[in-house]
Formats: sequence, C-alpha cells, structure tokens
Amino acid sequence: MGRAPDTTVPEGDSLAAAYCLQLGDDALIYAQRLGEWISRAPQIEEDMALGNIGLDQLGQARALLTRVGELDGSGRTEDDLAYLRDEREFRNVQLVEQPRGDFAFEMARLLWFSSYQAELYAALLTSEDEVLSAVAHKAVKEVAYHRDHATQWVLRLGDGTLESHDRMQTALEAVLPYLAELFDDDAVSLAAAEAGRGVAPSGLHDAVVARVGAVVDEATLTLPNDSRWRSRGGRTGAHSSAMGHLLADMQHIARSHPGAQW
Amino acid sequence: MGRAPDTTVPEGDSLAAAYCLQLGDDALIYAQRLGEWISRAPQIEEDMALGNIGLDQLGQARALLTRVGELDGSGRTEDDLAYLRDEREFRNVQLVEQPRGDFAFEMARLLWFSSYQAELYAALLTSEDEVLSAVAHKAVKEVAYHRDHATQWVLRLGDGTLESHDRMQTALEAVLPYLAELFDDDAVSLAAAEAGRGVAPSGLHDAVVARVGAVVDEATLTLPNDSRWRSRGGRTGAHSSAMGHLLADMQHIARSHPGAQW
Amino acid sequence: MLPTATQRRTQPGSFDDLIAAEQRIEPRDAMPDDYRKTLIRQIAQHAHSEIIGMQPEGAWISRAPSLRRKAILMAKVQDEAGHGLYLYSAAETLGVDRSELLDKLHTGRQKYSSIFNYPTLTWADVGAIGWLVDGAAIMNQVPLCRCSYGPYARAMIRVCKEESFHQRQGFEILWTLARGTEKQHAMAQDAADRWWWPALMMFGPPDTGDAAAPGGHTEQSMAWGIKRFSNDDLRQKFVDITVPQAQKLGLTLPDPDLRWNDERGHWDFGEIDFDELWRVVKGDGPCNAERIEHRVRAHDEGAWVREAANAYADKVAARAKEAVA
Amino acid sequence: MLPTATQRRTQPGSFDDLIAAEQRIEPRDAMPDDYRKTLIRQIAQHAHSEIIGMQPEGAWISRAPSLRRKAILMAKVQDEAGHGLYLYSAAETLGVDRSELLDKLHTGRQKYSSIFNYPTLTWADVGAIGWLVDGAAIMNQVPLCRCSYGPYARAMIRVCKEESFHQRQGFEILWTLARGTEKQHAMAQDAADRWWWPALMMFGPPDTGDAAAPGGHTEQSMAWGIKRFSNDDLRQKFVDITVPQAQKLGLTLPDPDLRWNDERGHWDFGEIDFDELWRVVKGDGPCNAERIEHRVRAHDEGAWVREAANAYADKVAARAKEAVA
Repeated sequence: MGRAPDTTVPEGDSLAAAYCLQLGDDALIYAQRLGEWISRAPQIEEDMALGNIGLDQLGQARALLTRVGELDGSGRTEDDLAYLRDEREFRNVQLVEQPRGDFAFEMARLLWFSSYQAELYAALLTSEDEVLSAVAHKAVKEVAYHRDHATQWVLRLGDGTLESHDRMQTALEAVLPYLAELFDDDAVSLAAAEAGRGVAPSGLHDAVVARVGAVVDEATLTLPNDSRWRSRGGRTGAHSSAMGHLLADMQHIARSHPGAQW
Repeated sequence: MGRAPDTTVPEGDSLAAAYCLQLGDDALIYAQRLGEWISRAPQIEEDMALGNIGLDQLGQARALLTRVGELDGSGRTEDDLAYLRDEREFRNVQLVEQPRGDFAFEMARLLWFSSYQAELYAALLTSEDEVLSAVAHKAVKEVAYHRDHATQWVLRLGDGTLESHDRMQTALEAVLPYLAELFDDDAVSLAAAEAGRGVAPSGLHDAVVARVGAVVDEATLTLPNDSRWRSRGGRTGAHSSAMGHLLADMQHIARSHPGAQW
Repeated sequence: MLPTATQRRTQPGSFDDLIAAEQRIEPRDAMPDDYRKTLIRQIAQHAHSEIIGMQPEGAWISRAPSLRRKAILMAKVQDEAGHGLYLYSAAETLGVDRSELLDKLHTGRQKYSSIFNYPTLTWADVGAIGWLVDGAAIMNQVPLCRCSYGPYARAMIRVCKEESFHQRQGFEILWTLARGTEKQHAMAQDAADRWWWPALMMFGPPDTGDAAAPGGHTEQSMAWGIKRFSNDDLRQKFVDITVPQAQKLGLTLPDPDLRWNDERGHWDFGEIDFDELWRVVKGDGPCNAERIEHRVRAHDEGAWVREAANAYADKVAARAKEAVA
Repeated sequence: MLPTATQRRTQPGSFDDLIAAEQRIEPRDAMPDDYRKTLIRQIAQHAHSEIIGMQPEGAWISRAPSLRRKAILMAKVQDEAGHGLYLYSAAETLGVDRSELLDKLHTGRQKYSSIFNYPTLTWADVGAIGWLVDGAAIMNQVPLCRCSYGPYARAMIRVCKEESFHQRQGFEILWTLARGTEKQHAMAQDAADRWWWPALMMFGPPDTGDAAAPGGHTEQSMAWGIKRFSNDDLRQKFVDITVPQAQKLGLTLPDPDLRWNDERGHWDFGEIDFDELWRVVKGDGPCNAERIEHRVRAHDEGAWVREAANAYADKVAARAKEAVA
C-alpha cells in the first residue's frame, strides 16, 4: 500500500534542465511582478526603471527556459514552459511571487534578490554549461545595475523622511521570511554544483548578507534576522497563495487558445 | 471594403437563448464577486449571508445557462458556457463585474441589483418560456430576501455612525455610473419582450428607483443622480478592465484541463 | 492542603454526581472552574478552527472548475462559518463572549487546528481536505456528541452531521480526479501525499507525553467526560477506516510502513514526524502568518460596520423607548 | 488699440524673423506669451497622453500570450513613459514644471488624448492600438518634427522614430492574428471594428469648426509653425495610407461608405460621429474616470517616496557643504 515520496534527482542534461528551470522561473515570475509597476510607480523615471529591470528578468527567463527545452528532450519552447505548466511545476522561490506591495517592499525585495542573482551569475560565469555561462555573462551586468538601483533607493528611503524610514524598515521585515529559501541547498542545485554546472545556494549566503547588510547600515536601518516562520518548498513546486492567481492571469489568454501562434 | 457592424437580433429559440444568457451572466458574475466575501466579511453572520446570496445567484445562473444550451442548439452545458467563453462573449452588465469594494459598496450594489432583479423576475413569472417562468418563481423569493438584507444594512449604515453614513453615501455615488445600464433597452431584451418571453428593462426603472429611493431616504442618505459618465456595452460584450482578471481567475483551472470532468 | 479545583464541589452532590451518572451539565449548573476553563479553551479552539478553516478552501471558490463544484464548495465553506457560530455560542454559555475569544485568536493567545496552516496548492486539495481533514475531524468529534457539557454536545451533533456530508463530498472530488485524465490523477495523488501525514497529526501527540501521563490533561478531561478516547486510539481508528478508502480511490498513501497487521487486527503505520507538528504549532508553518493576517484584516476592515450596527441598534431602541414614554 | 500678442515683438526682428525664416525658437529666445502658452498646453497634453496611454496597453503586460510579445509590450509601454519624460522636459524649457502639469492633469484642468478613454477589451486591441492609434499619432506628429520650437521638435524626432517602430509591431500582432485561428481572426476584426472610428477622431474636429475659422487657433498655430496641416488633410492622409494596410491584413473596416475615389485620388469615407467624440472629451467615455483614478492613485501612493528622495538629496547636499566648510 505504502509509497515513499519521489525524491529522485535527475542526471546529466535532465539535471541541467531542472537547474535552468529554477533560475528561469525565478526570473520569469519576478518579471511578472515587476511588470505590474508600469504605470503605477512613484515617478515616471521609476516606471521606466522598473520596466527595464523587468525586461532584463524576462530576457533571462526566455534564455533559460529555451535552454530547458533543448536540454530535457521535450522540445518545449519558452512559451510552452511559461504558459502550459501548472502551479506545482513551477520551481521559483516564493520571494518573487509575493504580491506587489508598496515601493519600499519592492526595493527590499529587489535589493535582496538582485544581490543574490549578482553572486549567483558571477559564480555561473565558469559553469561548464556554455549556454548557462553565456546567460550569466549578460545577466551579471544587468543584475549589477538592478542591485545598484535598489541600493540607491534603500539609501534614499532609509535615510529620507521618518515615514520612509519606517516603511523601509517594515519592508525589510516583510521580506525576511522569504530569504532563507534563496540559500537552501535543494537537491537539484547541489547536484548541478557537483556536476560543475551550477552553484550551491548556501555558498552565496555570506556574500549576499554582507552586501545587503552594508547597504542597510548605511541607510540607517536595521537588518532584522528573527523570523517566526520561513517559506519553504518553492523549488519543489509548493507555492504561496498568490501564485495561483498570478498564473491564472499570466496564462489565461494563452490557455484559452490552444495551439495558437501569437 | 467597408463593413457595417453586425446588429442582427436572433429570433425564436435563439432569441430566448440570448435573453437567458444575459440574465444568467448577470447572476454568474455577481455570484463570483459575492463568493470573494466569504472569510472576509465584517462578521461571521455576514460571511454566511453573503455566501447564501452568492449561492442563490449561482443557482439562478446554473438554471439559466443550462437553458441557454438547450435553446440555442449548441448542446453546450452550463460549464461550457461559464468556463469556455471569452470575455467578449459575456453579456452581463458592468455593475456586477466591478471589483469587491468595502462593505458599503457591496450593500449599495446589492440593494440596486436585487431591487432590479426583484422587478425583473416578478415580470418574468408570466413569461411564455415555461423554463424561464419556473426560474423566476424560485428566484423571486430569493431576491426578495437579498433586497431585504441589503435594505437592513443600508439603514444600519446610513443611520449608524458618522463614518458609516459617509461610507454609505460614497458607495451610492460609486455605483451610480453603472445603474443606467441596468435599464437600457438592448435589442435582445426588447425582442424577447415583444415575443412575450422577456421584459423591456426600461419598464423596470421607475419601480426600482422608487424602492431604492425609499430605503435611501429612510437611511438619512441622498440618492445621487448626476454622473459625469455611465457604463455602456456589457450586453454586447464590452466589459470593464476588471472583467478579464475575474474570468482569468474563474476559468484558469478548467481551461488548463481541456475536456476533463470534475 | 487546599482542595484542588476538581476536588472542590460547588454544590454538594451536584456536578460530580451528574458526571458520574453521565448526565449533561447545563449552563446554569454549578461547575468547577477548571472544567469551565478547559471547556472554554477547547470550544474556542474548535470554533477558531472552523473560522480559520474557511480560508484554505475559500481560496478555491473563485476557481472551482465546474459550477456544481463551486456551489458545493461555497455551501461547505458557509457551513464552516455556521459551525463557528454554533461553537462560539456554546462557548458564550460559559460566560465569555465572542469578541473576547476572537481577540485571543487574533493575538495568538488561543490556537486553532494546526492543519489549517498547510496550503491548498491545487484543486485536489479541496478534495483531500474533505476526505482526510474532515474525516479526521469527525473521528475526533463524534465522541464529543456525548460530551458532558450540554451546549457543546448539541453543537457537535449538528456539526458532525454536516461534516460527514463534507467528507463524502471531498471523497467524491478525489474519486472523480483519480478516474480522470492523467494530470487529474496526478493531482489527486499529490494531494493525498501532502495531506496524509498532517491529517494523522490532527489527533495530537502520542499518548506517551506529559498530557497523557497520570494526573495530566488527558486523564482529567476523560474524568470530566470531555474526552472519551486517547489520541492514539482515535488515530488508529482513522487509519483503519481511511486506508481502505484510499484503496477504493486508487491512491497510494505516502508511508512505506503501512501494512495490515493480522495479529493486531489493525493497520500498522510509520512513525509520525512530530517535530514538524511542533514547528507548525509554534508558528513556523507555511501559512500561520497568512491565516492570522487574513482573519485580522477582515475583522479590522469590518470594525466600522459592527460599530454602525451597534449605533443603529441603540438608536432604534432609544426611539422605541421614546415612543413608549 | 493695443497690439495683440502676435503683433507685439519682444525684441525687434527676433521672434517673427526666426519664424519667417523657418528657424527654430530656442528656450532662451524671446517669444510671445501666447506662443509660450499654446506650446505649453499642447506639449503638456501630448506628454499627458503618453503617460495615460501607458494604461490601456499596460493592462495587457501581465496577460500577453507569448513571452516575446510580453517583452515587446513591456518595452513599448516603457517607451511611452520615456516619451512622457522628453515631453515634460520640453515643456519645462518653457518655464513650467512637471509637478504643476501633472497636477493639472490630475484635476482635469489639462486634457490628454481622448483615444485613451476607450478600453482594451482583448489582446488584439494591443495590436489595433499600435496599428491605428500609433499610426494616427505619427501622422499628427511627423509634421511636429519641424515645429518652430526647438526642444519640442527634437523631442518629436525621437518620439516619431519609436512610434513608427510601435506601429509596425502593432501591425504585426494583427497580421499574426488575422492569419491565426478562427477565434484569433475574429478578435482582430473586432478590434479593427472598435478602433477605426476613434482613430479617425484623433485628428480632431473637421476644419469647419470655430478653431479652423480665420483668426482661430488653427490659423495662429500655423502662422507660428506649430501646426502644418489641417485636421481633415491629416485625416485623409491617414485613411489613404491605412485602408491598403487593412486590405493587406485581410480585415475589413467598419464603414460602408469607404471606397476609392478615382477623381479625388483619395479614399472616400463615411461621416464621423463627432457627438461621440465630444461626449468622450467631456468625460463620458468608457474609461475617463478609471484612467485618471489610476494615475492619481499611483501619484498619491508615490508621494512619500518622492518626499523621501527630496529629503535625502537635501541631506546629501548639506553633508557635502559641511564637508567643504
């Protein structure tokens, strides 16, 4: 009667595909959230900046998802992967799927996520997967800009007005439960790291925390570190309640026209 | 080169189907909005009441949409009609698709919409379409309860605290632009009325306004009547920006599993 | 030495005699303070569970994949609101009021069933909650229909009747999925995989802990006729009933140690990871924070409405008084 | 009799001579008050249109049906933000500032193009906006690249370059839909049906109204080198270019009077319902209220961010000063 849960880790190209899928889904879902800012930002320059950052993330997602389809032998396109997978098949961390909050929340998320991506892509420059290394070469410059942008804003908000200081501090606390997941050594990343194609997330932790910590200090803010709970499971397709609605919106038109070209 | 827009009005059973579709879509989309209140109402009794009202609307929708599939010869089920039509094919008025606002907004919408439905179903008791008349027999009692429920709340809120009075007045103004559409004599309703199967919406106007006006008066509120704009086009499938997201959410799972039974 | 609460008799021959005679205690009967407190805590936790339990399923009302299922689900979640109401009313007969209890829920001073801190990831989870979670709840609750405290027992009779209806509906959802497309079957299996162990944890810690030790909570609750069976007995009963249902569904359960034990006449099952239970109970479950935030938001956003209703009721009463005077 | 603004010369031989010589007026040049005011109003309206114009298309970013289209759309809407910025900057060279202009937009004292008060009902509308709305905008804007006011002319050169790119992308969306499934084709046709007439109205009222009468706005703007062609001339040019494009797309246009006139060498077209235009301009369009609400909400929600940025900039400046002192 009994059945042990399936914990098989793929090998070879399938492993590489699974690894690219995680990175691609992070970028795709974050692009989706960033796109929501366009026409809703605090000033027009910021509509443009967040649009730019979203476009960069979307570009990374497209390259990575295309690579997934090449590697896993399924022949799926970037669109098949983005539009025709169900929630349980998405492999992004829960941080990126959280609903758009206020601007401080977005800057807290962006500072952490871009700092994480900066270390990640820097490490992937030497990946044995040439496509992944090429993606990393392009992305590493993009995310440096994202990190810089978030840094500037965290400084302005932290060291701006009383209200902005409070909001920025609250935002740092709001993203806190979602950070541990970024640095979890999931089975796929570990195997990819061992195969010389990926990076063990835990190895990125200290550099990212040091970087973010320095910004937070300079911004006269406090890095919170005590969370009653933490998110888990994004890498195995367990998502938070916001994810289903995000996917419904993203996929609805494509799903409504099976087989159509756009 | 030129092409005149298609303004053909269906006849016979197709007309009856088109008429039932309008009424059914009103009920379906309103049920969808009411369902959003469950677990979010101001008190548990109200979670139950709004759930009940939503269930009644959903029941009406199911009967009416089932009837559509019988009449139009397409053999479509209630689920085909609810889940597999695109936004432009929905025939509900824009009032019911507006996003959930505060509780005062919901009570303003419910008072108007249930008062409209009360007059509508009363008139449909004598429809020559026996199924429609049977639906009306059941519904007329349900919507009397909805109207009573809304009436009680509009009185409490209008004549409650300063804040509730202001919120209720604001809510009456917020729904105002969507009311005219309820009483527009669209081609389908007019033809259905002529065929003895439906009601001309304009004929319901005075009774509804009198009813709502009396409640508003007693609640120490003012019935606003001067709107800079009014909604148009729900009956021909032109919907407001909220509708696409509502449908994405409602249809996503069903669309993601073509042909599946649930 | 002063008498303990249980030893103390509020009215000679009354409470203990009623308990001994398996008669019901009613609100106006005298009762030991600890009995009252134990009941308030238990009934409130139960009521809170119904109210918080609306959320994981309620999240699927807008997305239910057929109108029939949507109607059934709306009615079910609405029933949970109703159960919450009966139970808060039962608690109120013990001299607390609902707003006080809600405040304790909102501020974390009273708990709700930890099972509702797990997320509903797919439509199949709505089925799994009905089948497994309501199934386990019934197992816990049926004995409460004979609870010594009258209002609680009567509320439970109503609740259990509806719960068993919900349990069948959940089973039916999974039955349909398990016989549906390949994706639907996988969805049902995934839900069973995720909900099985948390459902087993709903029966609480094993009967080897402090609470179950002589003189502990369990013994006291049993003596008072509030609890009738041990956690492990109820858990075993649930496993014995549910395993054959899983077989009927054609779903496997995620426990390699699950096998029929002819000698015991029961299903053996694997070790439960109670560390996870405690982690979730202490607040580090996937949805603890979200559930309370959702609940508090609804409550806060509704404050002005409740105030208005009170103000209006006062005005109406004052007008009635004036009219009489 | 006092000289009118146009007759008045601020510096002998300067402004009028530059205009007569088709030279550009630059911010530091003297210019008549009415010229300045006319330009401010026109550039501001143009900038507002870019900013409000982000909404109808922006609403489809989350739902774009392929990642390639999503990227193109995000880039396009972002371009519109950029156009808004160039244009506000051009207006600022005339001595107003952006926050003042935004305030006028938010309070209804300055307008934006009425076309953006129509809703985007389907994905095909994103294509139709690119093809028809951007197409009409380009027709209006290309002559502005030769506008007498330098900063405006230079902004328009950049804008037009990007707009024509957007126009091609819109055409391509419809091209793909028109050759797609039956439902996609219907979607494209429906979009063409709904956007055709509003696009024709983008050229403004016919040249028979007050503004076009001798001594009216049109004549003045032409004399100043701000306007180069009449509304009806531009509209005809647009129809002549667009009808063959519709034929290429395989879409019909919703005008039974549309036919080639060999004699005129132009396409004849039906009468435009300017009552609708005025109704929408006056506020009774399907999305007027929504567009301004959306814009004001974003602005209000961002107020604390802008304040913080200013406060921080002040602090940084103060610290720099201190460091020097």
